[in-house]
Amino acid sequence: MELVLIFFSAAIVNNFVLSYFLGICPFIGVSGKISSAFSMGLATTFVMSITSIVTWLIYHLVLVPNNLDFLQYVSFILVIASLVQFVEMFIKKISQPLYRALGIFLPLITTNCAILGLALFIVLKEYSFIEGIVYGLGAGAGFTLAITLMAGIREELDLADVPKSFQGAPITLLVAGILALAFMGFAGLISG
Amino acid sequence: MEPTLLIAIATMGGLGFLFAGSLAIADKKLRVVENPLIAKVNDVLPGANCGGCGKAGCYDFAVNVVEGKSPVNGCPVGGEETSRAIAEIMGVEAGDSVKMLPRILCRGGNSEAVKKMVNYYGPLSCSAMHLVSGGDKMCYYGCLGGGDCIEACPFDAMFMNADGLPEVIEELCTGCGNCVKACLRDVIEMHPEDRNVFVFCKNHDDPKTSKDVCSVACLGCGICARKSGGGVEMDNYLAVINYDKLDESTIPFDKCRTNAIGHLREINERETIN
Amino acid sequence: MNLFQKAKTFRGGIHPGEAKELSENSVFETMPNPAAILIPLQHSAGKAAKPLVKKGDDVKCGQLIAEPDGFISAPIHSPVSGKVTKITPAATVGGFPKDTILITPAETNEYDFMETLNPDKVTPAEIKERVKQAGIVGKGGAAFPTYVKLSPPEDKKIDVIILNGCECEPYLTRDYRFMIERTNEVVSGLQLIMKAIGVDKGSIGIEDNKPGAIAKLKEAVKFIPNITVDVVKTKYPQGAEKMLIKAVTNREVPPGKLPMDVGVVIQNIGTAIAVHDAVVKGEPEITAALTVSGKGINQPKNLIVRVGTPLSDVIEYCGGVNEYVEKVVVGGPMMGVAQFDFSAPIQKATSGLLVLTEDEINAHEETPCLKCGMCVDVCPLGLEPTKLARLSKLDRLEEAEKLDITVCMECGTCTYTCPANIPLVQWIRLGKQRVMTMQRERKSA
Amino acid sequence: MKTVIHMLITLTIIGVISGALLSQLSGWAAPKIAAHRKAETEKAIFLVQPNADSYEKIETVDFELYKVFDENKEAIGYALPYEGNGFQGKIRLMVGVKYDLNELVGLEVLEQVETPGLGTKVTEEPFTSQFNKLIADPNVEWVKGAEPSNPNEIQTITGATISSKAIVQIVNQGLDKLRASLKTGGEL
Amino acid sequence: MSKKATLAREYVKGLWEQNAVFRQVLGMCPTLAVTVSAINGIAMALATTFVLVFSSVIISSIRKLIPSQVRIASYIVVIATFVTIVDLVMKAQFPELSKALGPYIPLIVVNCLILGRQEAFSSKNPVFRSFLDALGMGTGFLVALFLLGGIREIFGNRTLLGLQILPNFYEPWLVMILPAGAFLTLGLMMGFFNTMSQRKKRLEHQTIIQQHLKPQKPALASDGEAN
Amino acid sequence: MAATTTNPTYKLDLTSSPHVHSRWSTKQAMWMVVFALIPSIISAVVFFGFYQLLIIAVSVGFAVGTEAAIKAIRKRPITIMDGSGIITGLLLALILPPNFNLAFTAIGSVVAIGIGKEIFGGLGYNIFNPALVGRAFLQASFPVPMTTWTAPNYTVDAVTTATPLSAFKFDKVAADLSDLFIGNIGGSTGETSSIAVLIGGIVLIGAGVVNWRVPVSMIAGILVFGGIFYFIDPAAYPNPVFHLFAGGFLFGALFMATDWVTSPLTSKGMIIYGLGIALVLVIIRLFGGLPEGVMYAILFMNSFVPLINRYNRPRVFGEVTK
Ligand SMILES: Cc1cc2nc3c(=O)[nH]c(=O)nc-3n(C[C@H](O)[C@H](O)[C@H](O)COP(=O)(O)O)c2cc1C
Ligand SMILES: Cc1cc2nc3c(=O)[nH]c(=O)nc-3n(C[C@H](O)[C@H](O)[C@H](O)COP(=O)(O)O)c2cc1C
Ligand SMILES: Cc1cc2nc3c(=O)[nH]c(=O)nc-3n(C[C@H](O)[C@H](O)[C@H](O)COP(=O)(O)O)c2cc1C
Ligand SMILES: Cc1cc2nc3c(=O)[nH]c(=O)nc-3n(C[C@H](O)[C@H](O)[C@H](O)CO)c2cc1C
Ligand code: SF4
Ligand code: SF4
Ligand code: SF4
Ligand code: SF4
Ligand code: FES
Repeated sequence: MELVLIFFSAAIVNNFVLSYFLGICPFIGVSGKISSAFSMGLATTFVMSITSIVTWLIYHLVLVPNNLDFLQYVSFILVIASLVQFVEMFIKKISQPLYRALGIFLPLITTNCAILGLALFIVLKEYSFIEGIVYGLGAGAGFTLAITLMAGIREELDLADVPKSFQGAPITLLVAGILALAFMGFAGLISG
Repeated sequence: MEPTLLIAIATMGGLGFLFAGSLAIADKKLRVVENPLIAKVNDVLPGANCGGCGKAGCYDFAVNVVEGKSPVNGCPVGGEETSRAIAEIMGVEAGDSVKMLPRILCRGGNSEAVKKMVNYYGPLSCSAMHLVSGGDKMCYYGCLGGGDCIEACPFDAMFMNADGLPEVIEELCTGCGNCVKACLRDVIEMHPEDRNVFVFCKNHDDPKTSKDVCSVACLGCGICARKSGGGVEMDNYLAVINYDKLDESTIPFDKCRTNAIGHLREINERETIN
Repeated sequence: MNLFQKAKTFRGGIHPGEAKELSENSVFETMPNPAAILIPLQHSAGKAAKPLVKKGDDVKCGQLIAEPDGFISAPIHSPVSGKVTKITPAATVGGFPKDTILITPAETNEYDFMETLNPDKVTPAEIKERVKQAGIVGKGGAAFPTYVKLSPPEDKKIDVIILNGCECEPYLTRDYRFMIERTNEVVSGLQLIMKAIGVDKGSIGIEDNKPGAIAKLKEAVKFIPNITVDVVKTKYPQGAEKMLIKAVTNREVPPGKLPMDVGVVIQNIGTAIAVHDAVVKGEPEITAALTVSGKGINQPKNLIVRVGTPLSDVIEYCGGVNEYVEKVVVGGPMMGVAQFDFSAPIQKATSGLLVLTEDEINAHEETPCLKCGMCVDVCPLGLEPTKLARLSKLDRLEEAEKLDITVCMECGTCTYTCPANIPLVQWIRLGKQRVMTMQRERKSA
Repeated sequence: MKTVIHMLITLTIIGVISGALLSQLSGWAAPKIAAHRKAETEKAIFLVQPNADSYEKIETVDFELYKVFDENKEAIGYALPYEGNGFQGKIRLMVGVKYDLNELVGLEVLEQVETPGLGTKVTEEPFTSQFNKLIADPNVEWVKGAEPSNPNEIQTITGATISSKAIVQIVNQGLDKLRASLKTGGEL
Repeated sequence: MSKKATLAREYVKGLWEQNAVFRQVLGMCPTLAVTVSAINGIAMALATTFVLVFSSVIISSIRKLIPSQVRIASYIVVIATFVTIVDLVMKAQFPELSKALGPYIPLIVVNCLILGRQEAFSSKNPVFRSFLDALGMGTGFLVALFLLGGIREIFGNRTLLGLQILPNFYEPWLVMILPAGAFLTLGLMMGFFNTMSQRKKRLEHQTIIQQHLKPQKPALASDGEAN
Repeated sequence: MAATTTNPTYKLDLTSSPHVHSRWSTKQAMWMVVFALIPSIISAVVFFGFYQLLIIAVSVGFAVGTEAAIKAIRKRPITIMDGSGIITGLLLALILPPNFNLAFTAIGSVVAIGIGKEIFGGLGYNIFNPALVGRAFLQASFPVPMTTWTAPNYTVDAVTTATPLSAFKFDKVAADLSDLFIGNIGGSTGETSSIAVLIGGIVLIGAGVVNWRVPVSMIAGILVFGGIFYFIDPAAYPNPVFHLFAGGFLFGALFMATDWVTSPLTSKGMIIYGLGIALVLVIIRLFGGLPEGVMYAILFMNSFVPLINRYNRPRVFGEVTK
């Protein structure tokens, strides 16, 4: 039950994008098409789950025992970047279609603060190994949900008469704002 | 040295080594030879890797542009400057040495072209109007004035003048040719910048009908073609210029009763003076 | 009829005001020769015919004056005796000028018809040949050369011929009058078509708002066991071939396929009459039957006119238009073409001439789409008109293609319903054409 | 191969430099950060126990707890940091209680993520001062939209009932825990 | 890219023309997250600028030594090192601020603005230019964050930099300091600035058209805007 | 050419087919909704006093004014007479607490039209229900006034000013069903009287303006989802019928979830949408921090509408189901 709560809390109530403002750049950038948005979401979820595993291990097996807390950022980001690169290679090697669907998004994800944010939150919230993974999955699911919803909306807006100066990023932000208002309905759902 | 320092150095050095190693392998195994254009386009992009173009980062966008899958103006971050730069790269590489500009070869605006006795209701788009009995002008060959070309221009280089005919702003035009593709009546053609003589009409009607439908139509009388030595040919009641053979001095411009054949620049000058 | 049995029909559709009362009781009148006859070289789907006469030639009524050019094309016969004045582009009811043979009629008609055939003895091959020579085109709207339909490829097994007596378009009463006045010829025409294709089953589909025609036809086929009269629900576009086939046989013609792919050939009532006349009377297609109606015309009528008669003559014959005229349409109000030039002539498949007034048109101001879904609800083909129209407007052809824009039959149901009054069909038609061009280019590339 | 070595060397060197630099800096910063932390706790303890003069951390329980003394070095009560769920997320507070565990002397919210301007009112006066001299026997209770009528009641904040209730609940839970360990562990 | 801009321009362009937030839509996360008040915005922007400037200088000076394959990795490590420095210094010297900016300081590491500048500029330009560019970008970031934080603080809390500037009868709009308010405000601001620059462009366009317009024969006025 | 050419001397209409149209127009549909809201307006006045009319006036006035102003700035035709802005204003007023502050009302109205509608291009293009965007903005900005309920005029027990849902959630007091039905309870001005709402709703469904699928699937959804929890623990969870009549459920189901623009296109989509709203609502009401959630549930599902539309295409005639 605890794990389920962690998952939903990360996915909906405390959605990374809509209430923690993490991963906004890809959220605005890659939400133009449902298909790419969904792939981006999946890729992010994938990287998030891997990140939660690896950074947890690094933190608890290397940094904490050696009192190297201060190397958190440097080591996390290096590990994430190398891992993403590795995964990209791997996917490219085993499956071209999968690479085209997911792989090309991976470099974008490296410079996505949701990933590093996730690693830091897991440390901050003192999650256990399993909890950390579930949290990562939940955050990924939440990101996927938010970005796919946004992409659906933006595809619809492509057909709309949005004032020219509001097209693109501004309207996306405004929609995100309204979405955030709507997600407030879930406030107090888990922790209340 | 204190142990923390040592461990820190070891950790970071190790991680760096690991990463460099993995990249080295990646580099060895996955190198692809690419079109040099891609790098050129990539260079003028902002490099933000924001994905705003809908592609997975700047490089992917560059690949798509070069492959013709993304529009030159697809990068929202770089804005117009970048679009222009890309358009130029793509254009130059396409091998054009002389700048090509679109010319609008119809001068039957609202005050020249005769209208049908109808009120047209519906979308004011040329192609949609054309579907409904060819729109509300009597001429079935000329500009419909719906502005599909203007809509299609990614650089805002066209506007509709008060006579209901599109015009090109040469300074803003990149010569991308989108307007030509957009015009269903083939009224717009790309020509080298310095080309000056044109037949400003597309009407193939017989002389009588031509006269009935538009006051500036090419009537098809053939006077201009007669002594041109193949520089002007008649194609089903319409004078068509063969620029390879054209010798301007053989054309009796003042004999054309509707001024359908004439000079582009002279006309412009006359107009700015007035 | 079983009261508890729901009339057969299809999903979607609408029921616009029928307005048939204006003309449904007026008996066919035959209009005299006009002062000039204009015969466009293209009457049918497919290629235009090639003229066989030239300026100054004398022609007889029924004489072949243009021969088909290619497989899907139909010959043309002179509807009157007279002199060819010229061959030139001239206005047509389609809105675009087309090459046209102009004939000045002589005082009297000299007939040059084909020999008559005995309907009981005629062979299938003879019927087909006759239909081809007579230049018969489908009267249901698309003017598809009928002999093509009568010659399905070997591998298509046809098992039923459906006569389309729905006349689902408002105002039009031509088929209704045919069924009332020439009941037996309708049946005979159907039998000839069945014989030509070698099919043993015939059906006549009629909407339940035409009880008179239903009764007469039921009476006529009482002793013909292989022909049934199928009553279908009154609903637009019940007469569209896919819809009628669904209602009568419960078969669905898949997108991009033809009726013959599900074993059906479907013909209009008027086409059956034309087949009968060609075989039994030897008469080529030189007349058209049409309904002249609408609140803007002084005397609504059902007329038989010579092909090539200008619209202006027809309007005059019906007492002219009154002051409320707003729009003149050739064809039905749902699929017809608005006219601006009354010199355009009646063609072989012209089924109606409507003079509409403002309150009949019921136009409202266009507003943006409200996404009410009504167009989606009523589209008989299960398309999303609002999406298609917007994609077409934005020239996003690949997406439109994926949403099956080419399936649309331009029935107009969606535009009729749309509360926002968006010209959906116009946009879709444009998109359809562009997608088809794109597909052709793709194929040739 | 040359590039590979080049790559390896570059990145390794950058890593080494970074590691060295940071470890030196951290050596400077760590004690200061620890001091800040300690000062914060101290400040909170004296806030919730205004009469305290000194305190000591109790190490015999498995949760954080401070025993406070007045200037006569007499134990006057405890300062108990405790946390629980609020409206949006965790609330962490410090509660000061008298030695008999029946009367509260102060409350300070240390961390919270409640809605600014709404739930955050629980960190401010007059809400927090209600906990001064509040009787916690048997438990703290809350009333809504009315003046408290019993000595163990506080009034919730309009529009932030949930946050207010959460505070009460955390206080009660903390006290329960403290009472339980007193029972088992005897005098602390 | 061939023409060399003046040094002054390298600085100025970041302020507005290529403003990271309003124009390039970069570094959105900290922009949205920390701007509940002007002071937070300023602090965040200063921290970011510090990292940006130093890493730009370092990267620009060693740009020729780094093989392109490990470019990004090296940049990230450099950036992360500076971020850690900022973080440690802030925690040690300004504990209050460090608390307010919470987890967003470490996220400067992945602020696309910084990496983007290294990729697009520092890796190709000499040290001083990179320094100016980074400073300009940082200042632009500061302007953006201050504006956003200021507006949100004024409407959401009646105050600017802690000073009350709206009267008491003004009921603060709580939403402004909530996530939703951040999105809405930034969206509206961006739209507003776009409108402004588009208006300018349209005016320029209008004048060009005016120059091109023929002296008109009496003609039917036609609406240029197709449906 | 031949002498018979007697072309018209009057201008004819030239349009694409079809040449006839149904009687429906945007304007008519919109005014029909306004008409159907009259019973709710009356109930608002009856239970909460004439001041509510002032709120309505301010709300409608600012809504229409904002729309006109934005259209003017954008140099578009001013379309306020299509009635959609009026509906937004009216609905917003009817979902505010009684005696709400007029300045806040105006803010809500401006936000509803400005951010909820015109930013997207105006009528027909918005993704979210404008009136609800306005209300959500107010709820987030002014939570205290937005949850301050005045008792209705005819209440016997003057103390209970809380809404039935709030009372249930925080104090476990269930309201009387007949009061719920008539509307003699605390709550937003227009939503309390179920009977008035139902009259208007039935008019709309009967006239064909509202597609029955949305309200019916919402009602079915809440009875089922609410029923499941009631069945599990009747003491902790309210009776599903209580869910149905309490709060803004019916008002939302009949007037707001049914907004053409922000609800799905296809019949199947509408049912998914309705059930989705009901599910989210039950979750919020039973487990969330807030007592009521119709607004959030509808807004939340609004954001799914593009996806619902996209993955619920009607079956193309003759196509074998994919
Ligand atoms: C929307 C629509 C409505 C139609 N309505 C009728 C009709 O009412 N009666 C009819 O005979 N044909 C109607 N047709 C034409 C039929 O689909 C079919 O083509 C015709 O019956 C074939 O017969 P024909 O080849 O003899 O014309 C309609 C077609 C469409 C697309
Ligand atoms: C290219 C093409 C080939 C066709 N071939 C046949 C055919 O072989 N047999 C047939 O029954 N109908 C054929 N049709 C006719 C259509 O099925 C349809 O009856 C005709 O287009 C008229 O339809 P309408 O009157 O419903 O508009 C063909 C149509 C087209 C466009
Ligand atoms: C935007 C928003 C923020 C809220 N924040 C809080 C909060 O921080 N703390 C809280 O207890 N309730 C919060 N609420 C919940 C409501 O105000 C809830 O109705 C209230 O707690 C019930 O208290 P009342 O009965 O005194 O109105 C929030 C609600 C909204 C819409
Ligand atoms: C049945 C129906 C319901 C409507 N409901 C709402 C509503 O809940 N909120 C609103 O702002 N507008 C409503 N409108 C008006 C209009 O559709 C709405 O403002 C659009 O969303 C504006 O684009 C409604 C209109 C109709 C026809
Ligand atoms: S579309 Fe291209 S070619 Fe045409 S005017 Fe615009 S820039 Fe020039
Ligand atoms: S030039 Fe062509 S596209 Fe442009 S307005 Fe004229 S007809 Fe339309
Ligand atoms: S015109 Fe096309 S889209 Fe519209 S209802 Fe008919 S078939 Fe459907
Ligand atoms: S019927 Fe009209 S308003 Fe309704 S969805 Fe279709 S196009 Fe839009
Ligand atoms: S700053 Fe770009 S994703 Fe967060």
